[in-house]
Amino acid sequence: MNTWIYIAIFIFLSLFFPTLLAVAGWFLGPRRPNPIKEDTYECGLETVGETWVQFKIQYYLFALVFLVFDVELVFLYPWAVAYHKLPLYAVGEGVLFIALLAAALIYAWRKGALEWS
Amino acid sequence: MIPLNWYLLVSAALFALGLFGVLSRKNAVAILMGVELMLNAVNINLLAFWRYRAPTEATGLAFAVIVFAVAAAEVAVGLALFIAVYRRFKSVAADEINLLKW
Amino acid sequence: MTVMQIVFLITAVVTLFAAFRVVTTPNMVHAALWLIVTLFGAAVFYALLQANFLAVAQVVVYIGAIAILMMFVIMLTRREMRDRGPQTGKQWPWAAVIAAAFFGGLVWLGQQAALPAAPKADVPKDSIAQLGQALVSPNGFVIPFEVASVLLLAALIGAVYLAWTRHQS
Amino acid sequence: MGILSQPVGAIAAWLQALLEGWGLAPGLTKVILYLIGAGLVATLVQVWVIFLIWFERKIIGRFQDRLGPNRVGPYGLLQPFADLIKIITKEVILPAKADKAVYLLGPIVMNAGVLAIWAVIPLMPMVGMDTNIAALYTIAVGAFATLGILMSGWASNNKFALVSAIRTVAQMVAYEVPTVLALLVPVLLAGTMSLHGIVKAQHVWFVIFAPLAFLIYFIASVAEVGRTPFDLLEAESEIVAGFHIEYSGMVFAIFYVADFLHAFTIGALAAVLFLGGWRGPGAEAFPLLGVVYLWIKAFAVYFLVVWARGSLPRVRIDQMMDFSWKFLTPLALILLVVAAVLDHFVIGLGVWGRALSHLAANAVVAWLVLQYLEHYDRARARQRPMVAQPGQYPEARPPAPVETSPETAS
Repeated sequence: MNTWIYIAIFIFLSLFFPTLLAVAGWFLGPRRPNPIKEDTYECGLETVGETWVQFKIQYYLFALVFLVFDVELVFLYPWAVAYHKLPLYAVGEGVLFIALLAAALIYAWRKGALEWS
Repeated sequence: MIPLNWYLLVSAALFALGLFGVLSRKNAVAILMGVELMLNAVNINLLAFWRYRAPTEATGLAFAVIVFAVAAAEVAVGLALFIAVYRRFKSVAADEINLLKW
Repeated sequence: MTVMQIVFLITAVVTLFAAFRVVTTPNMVHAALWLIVTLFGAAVFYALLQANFLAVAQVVVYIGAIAILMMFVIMLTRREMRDRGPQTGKQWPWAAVIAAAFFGGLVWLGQQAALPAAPKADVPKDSIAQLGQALVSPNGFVIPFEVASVLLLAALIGAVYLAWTRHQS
Repeated sequence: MGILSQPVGAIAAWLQALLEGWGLAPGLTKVILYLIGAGLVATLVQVWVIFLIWFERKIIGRFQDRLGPNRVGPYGLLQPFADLIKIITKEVILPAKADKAVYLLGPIVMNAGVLAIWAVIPLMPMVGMDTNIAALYTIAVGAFATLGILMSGWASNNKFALVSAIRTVAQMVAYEVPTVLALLVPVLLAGTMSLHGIVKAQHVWFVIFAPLAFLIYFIASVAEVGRTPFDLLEAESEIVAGFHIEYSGMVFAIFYVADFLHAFTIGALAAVLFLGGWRGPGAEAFPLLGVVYLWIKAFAVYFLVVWARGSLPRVRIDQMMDFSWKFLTPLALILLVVAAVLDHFVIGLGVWGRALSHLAANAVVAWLVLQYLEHYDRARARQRPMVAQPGQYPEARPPAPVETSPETAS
């Protein structure tokens, strides 16, 4: 439990420091707002329409492959920690797991999901 | 020490909120968020029982990790479905997608 | 009332409030951000339960990947930044009734069982190594372990197939 | 327990006795001690950034044949303070269309995601929290940095900011996969996720066990931070300045600080995971030396990052994505399998035997990869010759006749 207390304190502090900076900037800096200054910055042009967001499907696919990898890696970490206590066939099971992961990567690659354009 | 039923209460409340989200939301992504809440409630429940009943075995942990995998698979396929639906109907509002309704 | 209990209550209040905002806020990106708060609250619960590995894995998987993926999809499937109109269907009172009834039923069920007030034993120091061994031991979870991998592979194939059409690009 | 062999332990024990002497409960004393410890580490690291900014500007200046800052103070050492004073007196502009709360939370979350990594870094023997999930914790905390970027990009309500944020996040998640995979190798070799345990297991530095994993970890981390050559998120010519266009004053400075801190943090992490952390002659007996060793190693890696920034051009986004998904990730998978299978057979060989067999395996993998790359390159060259073949391109058109307008003609 002690580690978590320390980590909680540390996370609290690491949120606190930047907040302090922001608050300092807020109070020490001048505040003279005007509509032009607060407008959306676009190299002097006025923005057209809403911040129209219609992204390429590509971004979703990258995030998707990432999600699958991330979850599988969560499985692999306990395996790696227990590694020295495992018999050879258990290591083989881990390798099979990695092979399935590689299969996922190869599928996404072949399908063209990893191409940018 | 925290009694076990506190955890159960919180997870029940979380599950009920997730259920409410699933039943009441229009946007399909929001419905999926409700499902995520329910899955998390289940995981809190699993780990609470693991901690109080069998902390020396890894069973509860293994269960929870597998719930992670299921949640990830569900999100991946669910969101892909929404994207496919969005492409077809230009909307992800669950009540507007009613081709199969009648 | 010990310190642990106070921490628990604060976490519970924050988590449930965030969960409430997830299901009620009309702005979808805000809903996703509140979802992240809820997920982080769940990670704190795992930490309180001394499931250290699960607490961190929760952050890695849910906040690092699932929430990001959801925000991507929200931004992908919407033409405007802000949502117009209510995001809750007309059926919401019924949904509230059902959810409340469900919650009541769960609470009632919880009252019936004799639940331990304190854990039987401490979590062993090497619980992660134990988990690792259990995941690959034939007497443990080797089948779910490999099936999880196959499941994720299938999910990836399905999702890529659904979302990706060549003529789109 | 002498002050030299256990400096922190001795001071902590003295403080604890002092505080308990004032009649505080032991639990509260512990919390206060933790607060002091965490506060010291966090402040030290945050203040260290001031030096890093000066160092990087100076070094980059030298790389570009300039002097770098040299006006304020000796060698320009006080330049960052001048910048600090300047930026503190700048206005913090809140864009009218921004989502105010998320807009302000974004940089804070991002900075916290970088700073919180230091909670688990073992600064010297016995210092820095020893937790059995530390390695994964560093990844988990990194998720918040990603989140902060997405939050600030979205909340700015600016097209460029949003596009940049989405791009950055795609880049960060792409390079997180090789990072996590490369991180698995030291975890596997040490058999623990505790960073203290990993340092203790490095009788021989893991960089000798797994040079390729170190390289992957280093490259992928640099890309995750978004340093040159992977700094597409702030490609000035394409997307104005990146996800922080709408930020100004001190709130912008938070991003700036987080950037430098992140670069140094990956240096520290690489030092801990692969370069032996606080290990060095005499570090066990005099833990304070351990901090010095760790700092030197972290600084060396940081210098590599700056060096890359000074010498490499920016890559294209499709090249960058391909590099992660099609090169680093498969290679990291192969290395993981090689390490896992090999270590099972060589574990009995003693430290150096094990290290050298891993090194040999790495060399074989590296050779095979180079062969494959060469083969791939040749195949591509055959498909698409670099020299234009006759008839490959249409005849160059003759230059269009210069039209003379009647005004100039007359």
